[in-house]
Amino acid sequence: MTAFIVVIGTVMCAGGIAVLFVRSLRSAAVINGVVSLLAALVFVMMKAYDVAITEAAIGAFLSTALYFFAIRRIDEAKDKKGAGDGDEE
Amino acid sequence: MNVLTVFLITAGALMAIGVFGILTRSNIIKILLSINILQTGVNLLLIALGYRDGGAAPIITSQVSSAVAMVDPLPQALVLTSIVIAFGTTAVGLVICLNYYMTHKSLDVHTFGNEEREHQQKEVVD
Amino acid sequence: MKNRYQSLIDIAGLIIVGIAVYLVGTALTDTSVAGKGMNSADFKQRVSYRYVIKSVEPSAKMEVKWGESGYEESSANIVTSIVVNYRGFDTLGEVLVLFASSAAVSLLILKRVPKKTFPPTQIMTSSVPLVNLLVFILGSFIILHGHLTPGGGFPGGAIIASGVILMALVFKKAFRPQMYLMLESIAGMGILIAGLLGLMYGESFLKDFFPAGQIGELFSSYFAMILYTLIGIKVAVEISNIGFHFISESKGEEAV
Amino acid sequence: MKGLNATLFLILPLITAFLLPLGALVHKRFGKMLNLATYGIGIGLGITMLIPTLLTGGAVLNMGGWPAPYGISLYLGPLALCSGIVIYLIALLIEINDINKSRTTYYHLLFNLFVFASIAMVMTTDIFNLFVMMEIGSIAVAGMASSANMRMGSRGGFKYIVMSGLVSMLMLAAIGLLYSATGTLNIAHLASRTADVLNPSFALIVGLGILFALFFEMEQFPFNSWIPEIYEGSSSSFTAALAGIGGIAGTAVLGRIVFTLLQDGYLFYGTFAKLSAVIFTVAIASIVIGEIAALNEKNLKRTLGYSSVAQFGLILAAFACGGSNGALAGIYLALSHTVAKPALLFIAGYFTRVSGSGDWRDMKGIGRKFPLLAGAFIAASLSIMGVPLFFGFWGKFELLQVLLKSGVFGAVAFGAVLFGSIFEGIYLLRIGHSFFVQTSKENMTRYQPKGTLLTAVPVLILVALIVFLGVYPQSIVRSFERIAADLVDKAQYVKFVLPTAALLPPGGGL
Repeated sequence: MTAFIVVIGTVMCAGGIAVLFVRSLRSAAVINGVVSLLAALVFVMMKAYDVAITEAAIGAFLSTALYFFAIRRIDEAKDKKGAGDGDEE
Repeated sequence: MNVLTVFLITAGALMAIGVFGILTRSNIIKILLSINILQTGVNLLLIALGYRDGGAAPIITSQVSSAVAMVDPLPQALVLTSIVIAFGTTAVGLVICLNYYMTHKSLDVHTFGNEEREHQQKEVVD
Repeated sequence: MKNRYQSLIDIAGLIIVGIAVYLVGTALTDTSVAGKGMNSADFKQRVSYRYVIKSVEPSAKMEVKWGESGYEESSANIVTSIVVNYRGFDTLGEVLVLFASSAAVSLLILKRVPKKTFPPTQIMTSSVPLVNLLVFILGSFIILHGHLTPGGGFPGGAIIASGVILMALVFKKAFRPQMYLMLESIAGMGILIAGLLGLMYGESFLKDFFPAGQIGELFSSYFAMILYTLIGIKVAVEISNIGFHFISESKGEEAV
Repeated sequence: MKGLNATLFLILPLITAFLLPLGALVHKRFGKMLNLATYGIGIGLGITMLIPTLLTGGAVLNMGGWPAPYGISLYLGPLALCSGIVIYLIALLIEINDINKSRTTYYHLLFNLFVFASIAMVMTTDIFNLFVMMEIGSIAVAGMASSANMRMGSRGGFKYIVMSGLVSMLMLAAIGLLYSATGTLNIAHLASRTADVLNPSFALIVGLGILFALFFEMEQFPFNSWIPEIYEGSSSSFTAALAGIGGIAGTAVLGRIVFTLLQDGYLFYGTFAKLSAVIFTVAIASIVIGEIAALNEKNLKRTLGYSSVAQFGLILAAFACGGSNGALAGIYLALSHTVAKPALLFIAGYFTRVSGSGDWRDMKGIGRKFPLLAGAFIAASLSIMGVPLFFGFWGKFELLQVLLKSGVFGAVAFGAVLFGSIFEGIYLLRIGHSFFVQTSKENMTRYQPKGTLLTAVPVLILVALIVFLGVYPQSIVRSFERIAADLVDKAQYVKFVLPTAALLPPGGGL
C-alpha cells in the first residue's frame, strides 16, 4: 500500500515540475488537470471521499476547462494581432 | 516509513514546486498554474494532518457506527471550502490574465519598458 | 523571447525554495524540544470528536448508530453535518467567494472576437443532450443525497455546471446574463432567509430548527437538504456563468 | 429575537448584494440608492448598540446555535462595533463621492461583499472563518481594482491575485498545522489553553504563516508590489475603500491575532519575542521604503498609496510593542489614518479629473480655483504628519512614547518614525504648496469644476472630524481605552466567547 502511494506521490511531483517546464500552455493545463485527478485519488486513499468528488469535479475538470477557454481566447487575440509572441515561448 | 509521512512529504513537495513556480516563471498563465499546484499541495497537507492509520471514512453506515476509529472529518470540511476558493481565485486570475494580454500584447511578466511608461503618462484614470 | 537571465532566476528560486523547505521541514519535525508539535492532538481531544458523536454538550451516549434518531444533528455524513450545520457560516462565506468571483468575471471580461470555428458535427449535436441528461441526474443525485453519501452542494453544483457549459459549447445558446443573475440572487436570498428563519425560531442565525430525523433515512436532515439544494443551485449557476463569460461573444456588461 | 440587531449589523450588506441584481431591472440608479440606504441604516444600527456594548462588553453570536469552540461564533465587542461603524461611515462617504459616477451592478455587488467581508473579519473568533473572509475581501478587491483602467488595472490586479494566492495558502497551511497540534480553531479557545505549550520552532512557523497573511492585508513591505499600479490604475473612491476600510479591518484583525492569540499566551509562550521582532522589522522596512518611494513619486495617487504603506507600518510598530498603550497607539493611528487618507484620495481624484493629468506638478495653482478642497488637502496631510491640533498628533505622540519603552527594536522604530515624519512633511507640503503657487493664465482657465458640489461633502465631513477630534479628543478617549482594553484583556475576551467550563467534555482535556 505504501509503495503504491510513493509511486503516485512521485508521479504527482513529476507532473508538478513538468507543468513549469513544458513548452506549450495547453499541455501544461492538461498536466495540471492530471495532478489534480491524482490528488483526488490520493484523497480517496485517505478516506476523504467528499473531498475526492469535489476535487475531481472542480479542481480537475472545471479548472482545466477554464484554462483551455482562456488559452483559446489568447490564440484568437494573438492571430488577430499577428506578431504577438505566442504562448509557446 | 508509514503512509502518513509519505502523504506529508508529497504535500510538502507539491507546495515547494508551487512556490518555486511562482518565483521563477515569467509566463503569467504558468504562474497561475503554479498557484493551482500550491493550492493542491496545501489541500493534501490538510487532509494528511487529519488522517488516521486504519481509520474509517467519517460516514455513519449500517456497518460503521461512531465508535469505530474514524478519520478526522473537520479538515475535510475545511478543504471543501479551500477547493472552491482555489477555483474562484483561478477564474478571476484568468480573466485578469486575458485583460493583461489584450492590453500588453504579451504573456510575459517583464513588459515594463519605455513604451509602457509613456503609455501611462497619457492615460488619466478616475 | 527567452529571458536572458532565466537560468539565473531558476537557480536563485531553487536555492530560496530549498532553504525554506529545509528550515520549515526541520522546524516541523524536530521533537527534541518539549511542547506539542505537528499532528500531536489526540483524536479524542479534537473538536471534531464532538461532531462524530453528535453531542456538543457532554452526554452519556458516546456512540451514534445507523437508524437511531433524537440527536442534535441527524445527517449520516459527518462532513456534511459540519459543512452545513456546525460550521454553516463558513459555507455562507464559501458561497460568497463564488458569488464575488462570478461578479468579478462578469465585470472584467472583454468582448471576444471569435476565430473561424467549425460548427459542431452531427455526432455532437445528437449525443450531448443524452450525456447532459445523465449529467444532470447525477448532479442532482449528489446534491440531494449530500447528507447520506459523500457529495453535497459543491460537487453536485459543479457537475451540473459542467453539463450546462457543455450544452453552451455545442448549441451556442443565446446567453442572457440577467437570467443567471436573477437565479443567483434568488438562491442567495434563499440562504439568507433560511438563516434568518433560524434566528426567528432557534434564536441564532443559521440554526437548524427542523425536528431531528432518523440517521440514514432520505428525509432525515431537512436543513442539510434545503441548504445543500440552494447551494447546489447557486454553485451551478455561478460556475456556468463564469464558463459562459469565457465562451460567449457578447460582453455581459451592456445587458445589465 | 435576542441577536437580531447584531446579526442585521453584519448581514446588511449581504442583503443589499442579493437585492442589487433584482433592483437593477427596476431602475438604473437603484444600486446607488440601495447602497446609500444600507450604509445609513448600518451606521444607525451601530450607534444604537454603541453605548450598551461599550458598557457591558457586547454580544456573542453563535452561528447555528452551537457554543463557541464547536461552532463559529462572532463577538461584537467594542473593537468590532467601532470598526464596523467606521467602515459603514467610510462606505457611505465613498458612495456620496461617487454620486454622479455611473457604476455597473457588478461593481456595487463587489463593493458590498468587500464591506461585508471587512466587518465579518473583525467580528469572527474562528481562524478558518477569518481566512475565508479575507479571501472574499481579496477577490472583491482584485475584481474592482482592474475595472477602471484596463492597462494598469490588469498589471496591478495580476500582482495582487498572485500575492494573495501565495499568502492565503501559507495561512491555510498554518491553520491546518495549528489545528493538528491543538485540536481547535477558535481563537478564544486557543488563547485559554493553559495546559499545553507549542513546540517553539513549530509555533514560529505557524505564527509566521498567519502573520504573513496579515502583512499582506496591511500592505506591508514584502507583500505590496501591487500598490503603485492599483493606487494609480483604479478610481480614487476604490482606493479610499482600500486604504480606509481595508486599513481599519486589517488593524482590528492584526490586533486580535497579536494580542489575543500570539502574545504571552500559553501556546506561543517561547516564540512571541521572535514574532514581535519579525513584526518590528517588517514595520520599520515598510515605513522607510514607503516614505522614500513616496518622496520621489510624481503621480499624486501613487504618493498617497506609498504613504498608506508607511502609515500602516506605524500601526504595526505600535502593536509590536504590545501592552495596552501599544494597543491604544495603534487604534489611534488606525482611526486617524482611516479618517484622513480617504479625504486626501477624494481630493486627489477630483483634482486629477479637473487638471486632466495624474502628475501633481501639472496641478500648479489649482488651489486658487478650489481653495476649499486644497485647504482640506493641507489639513488632512497635517493630520497624517502628526502636527498638534490635528487628530493624527495623538496617535503619533502615543506611539513615540510607547516605542521608547520597548527595547532596541523600539529605539530603531523610533528613529524610523521620526525619519518618516520628516519625509512625510516634505512630500505632502510640497504638493500642498504647489496647489497655491502662481501659474499661467491658460492653466487657470483649464481648471473647470467637474461634477456636482456634492463630491466635496465627504471631504468636508472628514476634515471636520479631523479638526474636532484633534482639538477635543477627550470626547472619545474613554471609549478608546475601552476598545484597547477589549483588545488586550484576554480574560474578558475568553469569558465572553467561551461558554462556562461545564460545556467542555468531562474526560476530554480540550
